Amino acid sequence: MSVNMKVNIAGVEWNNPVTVASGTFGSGAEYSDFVDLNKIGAVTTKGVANVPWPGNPTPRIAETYGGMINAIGLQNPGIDLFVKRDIPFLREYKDTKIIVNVCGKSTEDYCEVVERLASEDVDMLEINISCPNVKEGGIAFGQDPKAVEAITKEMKKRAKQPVIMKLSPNVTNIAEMAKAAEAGGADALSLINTLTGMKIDIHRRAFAVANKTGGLSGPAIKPVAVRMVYQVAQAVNVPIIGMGGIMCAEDAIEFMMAGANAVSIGTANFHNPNVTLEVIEGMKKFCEKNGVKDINELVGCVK
Amino acid sequence: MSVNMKVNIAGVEWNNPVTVASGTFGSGAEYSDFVDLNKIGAVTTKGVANVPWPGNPTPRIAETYGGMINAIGLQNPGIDLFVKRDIPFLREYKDTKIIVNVCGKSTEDYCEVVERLASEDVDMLEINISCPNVKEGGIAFGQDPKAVEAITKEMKKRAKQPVIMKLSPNVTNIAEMAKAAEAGGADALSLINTLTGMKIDIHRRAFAVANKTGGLSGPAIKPVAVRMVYQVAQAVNVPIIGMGGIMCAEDAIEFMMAGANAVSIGTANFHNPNVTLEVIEGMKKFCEKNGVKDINELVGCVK
Amino acid sequence: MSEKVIKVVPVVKTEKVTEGVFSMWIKDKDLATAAKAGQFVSLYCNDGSQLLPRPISICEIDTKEETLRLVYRVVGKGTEEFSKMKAGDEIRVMGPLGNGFTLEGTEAILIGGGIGIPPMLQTAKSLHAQGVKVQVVLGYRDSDLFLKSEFEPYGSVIVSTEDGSVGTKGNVIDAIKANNVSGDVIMACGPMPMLRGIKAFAQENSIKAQISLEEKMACGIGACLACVCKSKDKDHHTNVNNKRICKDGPVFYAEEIEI
Amino acid sequence: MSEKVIKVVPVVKTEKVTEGVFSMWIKDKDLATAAKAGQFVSLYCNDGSQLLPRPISICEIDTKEETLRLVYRVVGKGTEEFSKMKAGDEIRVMGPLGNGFTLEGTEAILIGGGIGIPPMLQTAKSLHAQGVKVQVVLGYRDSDLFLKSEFEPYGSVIVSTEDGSVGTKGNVIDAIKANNVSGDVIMACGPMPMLRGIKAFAQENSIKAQISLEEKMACGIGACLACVCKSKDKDHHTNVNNKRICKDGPVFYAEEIEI
Repeated sequence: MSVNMKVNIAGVEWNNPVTVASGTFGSGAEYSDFVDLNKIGAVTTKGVANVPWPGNPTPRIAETYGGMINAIGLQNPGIDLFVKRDIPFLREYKDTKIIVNVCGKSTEDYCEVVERLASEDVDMLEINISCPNVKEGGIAFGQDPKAVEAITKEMKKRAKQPVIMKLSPNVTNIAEMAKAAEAGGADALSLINTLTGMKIDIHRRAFAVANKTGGLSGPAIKPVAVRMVYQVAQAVNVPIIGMGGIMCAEDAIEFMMAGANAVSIGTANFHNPNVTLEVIEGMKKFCEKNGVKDINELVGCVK
Repeated sequence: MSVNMKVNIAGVEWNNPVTVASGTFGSGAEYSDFVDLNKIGAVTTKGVANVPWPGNPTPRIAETYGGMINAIGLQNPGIDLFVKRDIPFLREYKDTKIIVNVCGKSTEDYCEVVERLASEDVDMLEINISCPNVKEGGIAFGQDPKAVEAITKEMKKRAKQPVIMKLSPNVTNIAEMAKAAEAGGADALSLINTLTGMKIDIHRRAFAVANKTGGLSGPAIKPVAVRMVYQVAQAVNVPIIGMGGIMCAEDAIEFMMAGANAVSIGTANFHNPNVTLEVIEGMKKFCEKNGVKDINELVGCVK
Repeated sequence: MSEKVIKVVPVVKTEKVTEGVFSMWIKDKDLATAAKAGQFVSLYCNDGSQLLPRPISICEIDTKEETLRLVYRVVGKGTEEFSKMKAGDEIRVMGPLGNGFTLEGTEAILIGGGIGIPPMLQTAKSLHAQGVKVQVVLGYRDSDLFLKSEFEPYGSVIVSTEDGSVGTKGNVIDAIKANNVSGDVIMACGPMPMLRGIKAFAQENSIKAQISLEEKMACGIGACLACVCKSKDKDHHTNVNNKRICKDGPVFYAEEIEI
Repeated sequence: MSEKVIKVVPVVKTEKVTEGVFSMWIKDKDLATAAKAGQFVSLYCNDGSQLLPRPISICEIDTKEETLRLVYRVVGKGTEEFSKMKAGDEIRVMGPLGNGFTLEGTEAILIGGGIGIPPMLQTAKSLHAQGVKVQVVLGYRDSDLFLKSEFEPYGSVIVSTEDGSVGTKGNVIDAIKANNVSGDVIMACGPMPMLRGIKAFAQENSIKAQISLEEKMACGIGACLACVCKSKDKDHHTNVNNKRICKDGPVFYAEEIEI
């Protein structure tokens, strides 16, 4: 049986519904030793700002039970080097869509990057208003519906590509944030970013990551992510890219059944650099085995 | 070296800082086959309401990666049977404090139970304003600071025992909720209750628990719990009972270093019915090994 | 109650029973001495991602060898882990749990369906040993009649298969009717539709029926209230018509419960 | 770069080196052929609660036997799991990772401290093999001089101990001074205070120094930016004076980095 794996996310057709979570995959170069990037639906890049960011002090990560905490602090080369180096590298992979993750410390920062990308050959923009690890910007934008709507509007005014707003799970009401982004004109939503967490090294009597808190990711948090994807799918009409702890094809299918139109794989890349291709293959096999002719049939099928 | 393990929580002296998370331990009877209840600092009972509650349909639980989801729905025998049967049973264990967890669907429900307990021989009350699995009451009270303050005040007006307010982690700003409870007169706080989660059985295309969503617990969520205990410890001056994924003595120590004055063990009881005593013993050994003469020295030592 | 233990015990033998179904013999004097037909044990996984114990019914009890035989189907990562264990490995186990079948009657009809078949084996042995006439009815999907021959020393055995390849085509009730099986007590374990059918059959024919239920469990000892079933009478624990399968069951008289 | 592999490989031998320190030999042609002194591999745990790979330095490379020897200290659940593995087990490994030591100089001073000692063994072998004079300086806590004798075939070996029980009392720099060790290049691995001391010593004495760093890692291949160190020059990846230890290191010239 042939299975249609193509998905259309806000007018952009991906060859399959799998991308990578921003920050876990760089701009793909390092993983290209293991993975044929042409086979991934889309590559979502590490967040890029208007200027280079040095990120946080080390240690920047800590392992936790079934997951990890990170507080990289969005170290990135800034849009100039990114445009010169990373976009041409990724564009070589003709079958794969490019989603550029955009970060900033102020609305102006975000605007600058989005404007700069307007003339670049990339397919979608993902706006990171939910990073828990930078003092200004990031999550502060993502925890207030009015701020979410306002920044979404600013992005949409300037963007030439479809805009994906990436939502923070560290909120009382995720549906409210999703509706605010939709009201601001978001073309799609991605969720969840990491949950704010902390680990203490009891022997050193110190925080395990230098930033004190960090973002918790991995299969440990998958149930929270699936719940939020479900709640958002009930609340809005824009496509959803679901993520949070996907380790295998079954996990990806679970997100789609909860309402995600596509999925991102993050922490699992650290556990298995080949995981993206294994998930794509596994999803296809699941469809074949269960008589699913089009992967899109699964989207939101559990209500 | 002799280690002082006693802690004083809002005027009540526990022999050690370990209790159990409400709902994981019944009223202790079932676990008394494995554990000498006299050795636990305090037993926190399953939530009790003014009348018997039948709880939710089954399946009520599902295992998740490094944790579990539950949606029991606070099945409980109501305060009458509880007072007649469970309190006398627990009081037999003279060394152990009794914390009665109180649940309700309305402020009046809570008030009725607290008033009923005023004349009973129990040591503390824990007010569950954070259960994600009942439609009315529960978490709705726990996600709005004004509601938290108001219900805390009502409890304090009626309670004859110290009042512990149990906070929900499903909020944007946990410190704000803690301050609201403190403003309402709470004698202590306990956190975290479970994170709202969901699991889908992709083969049956159905929710894994009948209630659709349930409360995620277990070591998977420990980093979120430690972070929130730390944030609350920075924000308020009342004692904190920390919980969320404690599996071993090291985990318990981590919570205390983050700012908890005592800890609760929940899901781990399902993995190992002897875990409470093992944690108490392990905490004592940690203190001996590290020259800690009084366990209270550890509280909030990492800042 | 006080007979429950939790301990790490040796695995003395493992065996593949049929595709996806495995046998494990564990050795422990306390467990083997206390266990009764129809009870279960909780097995704990080694892998840290799976914290909850797996309730597994007891298939056979050998008090002389001090072993329990557990037969289970691989349905997830936990049972898959068990299926890879070998003689000489150790496993953490809690048990025996719940109440078994009440060994009663003079002509018993023992019914097992699918992975509900294993606990009926010890039940057949125990009833046979106390002189009850044992009539076994086993429901299978197809001609893969796992464990069937092991019942034969203890009584008559008839089967139903969904595909009709062996015995009566259909379900266990069809087989009972086709073979005019009669008796004064039914003991059964299997999937819920089968148990519903048995409850109805028992009522129609005024036969006492004991049925064994299953549900997702967490604690396994009656504390967490995950594995309840609806009961006709108020339960003594919560007073709300909810029996705890792990503690008040897993075996109930059919008329006690609503299924 | 394209020499990196990820695969499940056999463990051919394991050994306890000393209290809390273990050796593991893994066999794989690709790994053994590609590996260089000072590189590391990522080992993956079986237990599902631990997802991140453990970076372990390469202690010895045997191209004839196609094995790598990994020597590591048990510091948590992951390394504890490795320490319980036996010959015949399999382990998932990615490598070789990072850049090793540049084999240069005519009179090399090789310095290892604590669990930084293992990677210096292959470095000693490789330098010796290409005719460089090897002078090994090992820093220990006490008289537990693990691996010391294994260095002796490749050059002179002196030690420092914190408790003064053997060799020079103090640290490796004390031992170098006490023994008037001189050379034209230093290669070192060990705890950060030792590396700081070596950087200062090398500058004072105008000796070129290569030092191997460690930091908590996630991906191990330069993508996640967890394991950075401050660098003197702008790094080519992010242009912000942050070198990636896993990819640009773990070995750096001391003057390149700020420690």
